Amino acid sequence: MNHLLPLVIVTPLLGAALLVAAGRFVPRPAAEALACALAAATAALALHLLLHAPSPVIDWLGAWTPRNGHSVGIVLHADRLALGTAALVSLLVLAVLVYSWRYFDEPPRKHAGSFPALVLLFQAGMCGFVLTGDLFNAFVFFELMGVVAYALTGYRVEAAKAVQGGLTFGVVNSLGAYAMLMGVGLLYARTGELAMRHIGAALDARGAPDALVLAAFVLLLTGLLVKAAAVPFHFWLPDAHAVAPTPVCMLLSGVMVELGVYGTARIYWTIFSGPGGIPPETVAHTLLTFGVLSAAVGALMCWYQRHIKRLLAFSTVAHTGLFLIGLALLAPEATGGTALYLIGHAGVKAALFACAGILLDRYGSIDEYALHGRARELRLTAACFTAGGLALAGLPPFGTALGKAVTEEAAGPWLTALFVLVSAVTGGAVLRVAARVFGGHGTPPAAGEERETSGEGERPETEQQLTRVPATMLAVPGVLLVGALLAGVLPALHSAVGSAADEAAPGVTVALTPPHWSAPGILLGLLSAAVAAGLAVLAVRRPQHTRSRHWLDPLRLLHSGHIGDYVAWTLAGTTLLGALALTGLL
Amino acid sequence: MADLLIALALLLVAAAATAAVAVREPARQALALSLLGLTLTLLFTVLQAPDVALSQLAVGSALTPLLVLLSVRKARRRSLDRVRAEQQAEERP
Amino acid sequence: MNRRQRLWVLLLGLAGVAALLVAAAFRLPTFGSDFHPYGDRAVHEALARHTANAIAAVNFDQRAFDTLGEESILFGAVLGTVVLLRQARDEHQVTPAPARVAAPVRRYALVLLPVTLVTGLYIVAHGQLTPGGGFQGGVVAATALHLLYIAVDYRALERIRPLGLFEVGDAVGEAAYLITGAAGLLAGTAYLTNALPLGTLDSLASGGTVPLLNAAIGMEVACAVVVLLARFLDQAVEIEEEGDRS
Amino acid sequence: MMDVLPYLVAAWIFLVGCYGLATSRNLIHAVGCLAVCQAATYVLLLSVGYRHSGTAPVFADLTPHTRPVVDPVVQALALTDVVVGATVTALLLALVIQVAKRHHTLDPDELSELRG
Amino acid sequence: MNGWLAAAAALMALGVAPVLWYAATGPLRRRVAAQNTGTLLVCLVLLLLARGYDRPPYTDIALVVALLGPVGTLVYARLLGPEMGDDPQQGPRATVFAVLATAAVLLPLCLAESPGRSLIKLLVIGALLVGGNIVSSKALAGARPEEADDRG
Repeated sequence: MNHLLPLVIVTPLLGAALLVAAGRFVPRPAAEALACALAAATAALALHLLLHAPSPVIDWLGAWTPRNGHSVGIVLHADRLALGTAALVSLLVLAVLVYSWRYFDEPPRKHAGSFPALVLLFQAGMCGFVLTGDLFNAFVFFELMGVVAYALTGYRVEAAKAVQGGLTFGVVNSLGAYAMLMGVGLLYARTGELAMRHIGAALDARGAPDALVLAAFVLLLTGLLVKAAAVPFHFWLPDAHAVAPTPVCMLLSGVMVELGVYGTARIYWTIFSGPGGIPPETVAHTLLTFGVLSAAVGALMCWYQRHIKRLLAFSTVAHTGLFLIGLALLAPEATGGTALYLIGHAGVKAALFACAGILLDRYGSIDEYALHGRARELRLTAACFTAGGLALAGLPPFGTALGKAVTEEAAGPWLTALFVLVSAVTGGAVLRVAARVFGGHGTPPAAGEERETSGEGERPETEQQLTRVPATMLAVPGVLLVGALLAGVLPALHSAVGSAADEAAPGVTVALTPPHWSAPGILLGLLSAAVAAGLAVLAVRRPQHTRSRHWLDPLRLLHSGHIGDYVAWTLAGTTLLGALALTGLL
Repeated sequence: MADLLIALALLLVAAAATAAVAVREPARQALALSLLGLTLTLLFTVLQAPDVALSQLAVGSALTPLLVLLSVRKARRRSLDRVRAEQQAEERP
Repeated sequence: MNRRQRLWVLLLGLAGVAALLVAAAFRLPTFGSDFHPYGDRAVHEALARHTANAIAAVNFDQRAFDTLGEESILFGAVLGTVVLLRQARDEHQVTPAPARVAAPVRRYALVLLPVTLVTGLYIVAHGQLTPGGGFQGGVVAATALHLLYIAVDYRALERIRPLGLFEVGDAVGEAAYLITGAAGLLAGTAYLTNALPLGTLDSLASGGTVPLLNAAIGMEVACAVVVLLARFLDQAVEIEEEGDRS
Repeated sequence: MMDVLPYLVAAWIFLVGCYGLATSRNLIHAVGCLAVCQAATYVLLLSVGYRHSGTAPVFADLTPHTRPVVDPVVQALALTDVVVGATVTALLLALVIQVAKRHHTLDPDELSELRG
Repeated sequence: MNGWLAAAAALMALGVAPVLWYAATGPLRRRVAAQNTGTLLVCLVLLLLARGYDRPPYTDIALVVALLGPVGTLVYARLLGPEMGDDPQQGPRATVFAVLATAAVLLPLCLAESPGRSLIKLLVIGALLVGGNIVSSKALAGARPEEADDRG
């Protein structure tokens, strides 16, 4: 059964090859049906292995099983956390393929299968990155997922912002990937191994960490935090996610960014958590700093957006910050909570993007002000969007709320306040948009400042502007929200997530209580949802006045769209990372 | 002797990389990049990596500069065409 | 940020990264050291599997899964380029005027074309024996075709280059690699297992599945490079925007 | 000096590439600088795998165990890296072409469209 | 100490290094010419290295340089022709130097080689180098704006 594990990666790859080879000869529906079938098959395989194979599933590719503890091959090392993540990725890919079913932009001439083929390659890259236990192989799949994501972001070549966003995304992420590869090189030089576990063991055998281990840690983390869009590595994300085609946004914000957090956890746990790695307190305060920065900056920037997709993108920055904090606590309970939070967030964020996509395709605009009151007729979309906003704010019993509550419990009062505030502000921003766009509440705001990114002048992504919303586009956000809800109410899922987290995190010997609802958790969830609603009401009621200056302007101006700025910030972020990690070693 | 060769190749690569960054006009940069590819080929050969040297040769000294040049040409042609179109538009009325 | 501010942030970042890398450099094993445990094992296994070129053994046998990922990146990038450089709705194609090429250049390029093609195929075929392999040979072979652009002009190249076929070839090469790997699964062992007879060291048929995977890569790379260059050449030579030339 | 020179050269290439990338005035040049950054990774990997008076582990003309050989693994990694670099460059250049088409400029200073 | 390797080192220091300088500075036509000379020198260095390390398979790299190098120059001449129009023409010095250098390196190599496949390979490489260099120098000299501004 273990030998079936690589098929989770190979099936979508083969699907992509088939779609390209046959794309010239088959009609579009056939190509899309094939892609859906293969994504579903991959998800089924991942779930099957998750449920029925003894964990962890380990497969030495090419049958290069270790002799005397050493091997020359590549290992896939799938514990339940990894398989669960792969299943989540595959399910979301399936949702995205269904969402874009037939309605998404007409395919290039004679290339009917290219969009689904790219999505399948993306899926293979993400699954490969999650499942592999080999450091260089992780880099390869990291690059695969990157390369495909740049192409997908720029998919609508007629849109000026889309190609620019794709380019920025590509340059910054490639730089991060090369930094990561330098880190892989350093570790290989030190240990002469590439399998993550063997690297970790070799480091531990050598004794206390030195400058080389520190540098390797910082370089690897640079690559992963660029992907995770932690401030100040985050600048590419709003530029790319605001302009990428909606189905692609669902994947980028829903799972790809979170894989950066996953990778950070995986690399810390397997390589650097021993005595030869980086001391836990150091890792904790390093990740905590980046987490708090991202959460705060993401939430503030999210509140002040009027471009709806850009608003959602900044909320992803904020929530990734929260996930980083959950990881930084280095407590197994918090890890389980974060995992659950991540699952719920994937469903909610993808659903919100799906709703935003409906607005774009129906009205040809994605601007909060321009759409004021125009979408009153879309009642179901409105319901989904509002539910998504509440779930984002942490309203029980959504999975986001449970994950947040469990993480808060381990986090202490100050961080709990931050969790509540950040989820309330991001959820409130979404609710504000819902009240204005779907409800027509408040006065239509006057034209905004020139400095802002407005969402006007965007083109629909469908072949023509839609006159009615197709069932597939509406069903997908509905199903995703139900999924996020189930994540909060299924005790079986909670115990599964809990034991998966116990298994993945190092140093857990006794089974811990799985994530569960508690009275303070429910109260805090209700509180943040209420604050979110209050913020939205205040914002809608408050008379709009265009102020010439705002205290947040300096921060907003940093998001300049200038590649040079972003590269400079990435390097500065690496320096900050190095400085933080160094304080722990001295 | 081997060390001297490696040191020489390393210095050449460092110089070529610096040149590829310092030459800021893209078409001229393509030339510098192709020389960077050639010096890297030399370095990989003296580091006893002929396979990598061959790939670097095929990619770095032929493919990448060609792609850069074609991109430059496309971008130039665009602006050239636009200037021409504007001139014609001005002449017409 | 203005240029000055950017420079300050950049210098701060560069200083930090430089400190990090230099500090690490002095802690690395000294250049040329004898500590290569993985490398030694890899050479040993390559010889045990009768593959003369140990790098090819690592690439196509021991770490064949890396190569699979690498070829998928190439495949994805080419597909992405095809999508990104498609003829947009507001663009049209023009036929390029024939080029005038000096006679010696024409003769030289036409003589070189078959030589380069044969060299490319030679490098692919000897991948498991001597330096080279599917990737290197594939690129050289693909370059050979483009000598026609230099010898004659773009239209001549287009005539001998059925792009659709090359796109299919790209996909078939990728699929061939994936399916060869799956043969291991059918044999009841791990994916990408080298289950074929190994042959004798230093002969063309040695190394089991190594030559097969090598050939699949050669095919994919040659086709991919042709498709890639075609898209760039189309943009540079043929595709224009509406209203650009009135 | 020779003990660390290769590593220092790799660091220099990476830094100089980053500097060029951040200060670039032309996106095509920026993509070229990214290729320079990547060259640093090849140099680092292959330097790590070198062995004094070693030769390539290619046994077409060499009897095994007669001469010390260098590490084949890093060469395989570098090979993968070269391919990745070429494809990323191609894809980014394709995006640059579209940027030039849609924005009519390649100067990052004039491309600050996404703000706030 | 190995004479072949010493020659390779000398050629790198005294040949490739100046070429780098010329390819990065000055008028465009001179840069392309320098790049052309650069491929030739690199090819010669590679031949010397293959001999010096006593590894015949390394010759394949030199073969590929000899094939692709001049092709690169032809591409530059084709695509950069319009820009090189006003640059001063390069004298025949570079071509003469190229032919002489090739001869100076290849003659001893051929003499040291026993007759067989490797000798034929060496001769093919030499022919490709000389032929390629002459043709590409001609193409470079002939690259003029009106000719190169074709659309093909």
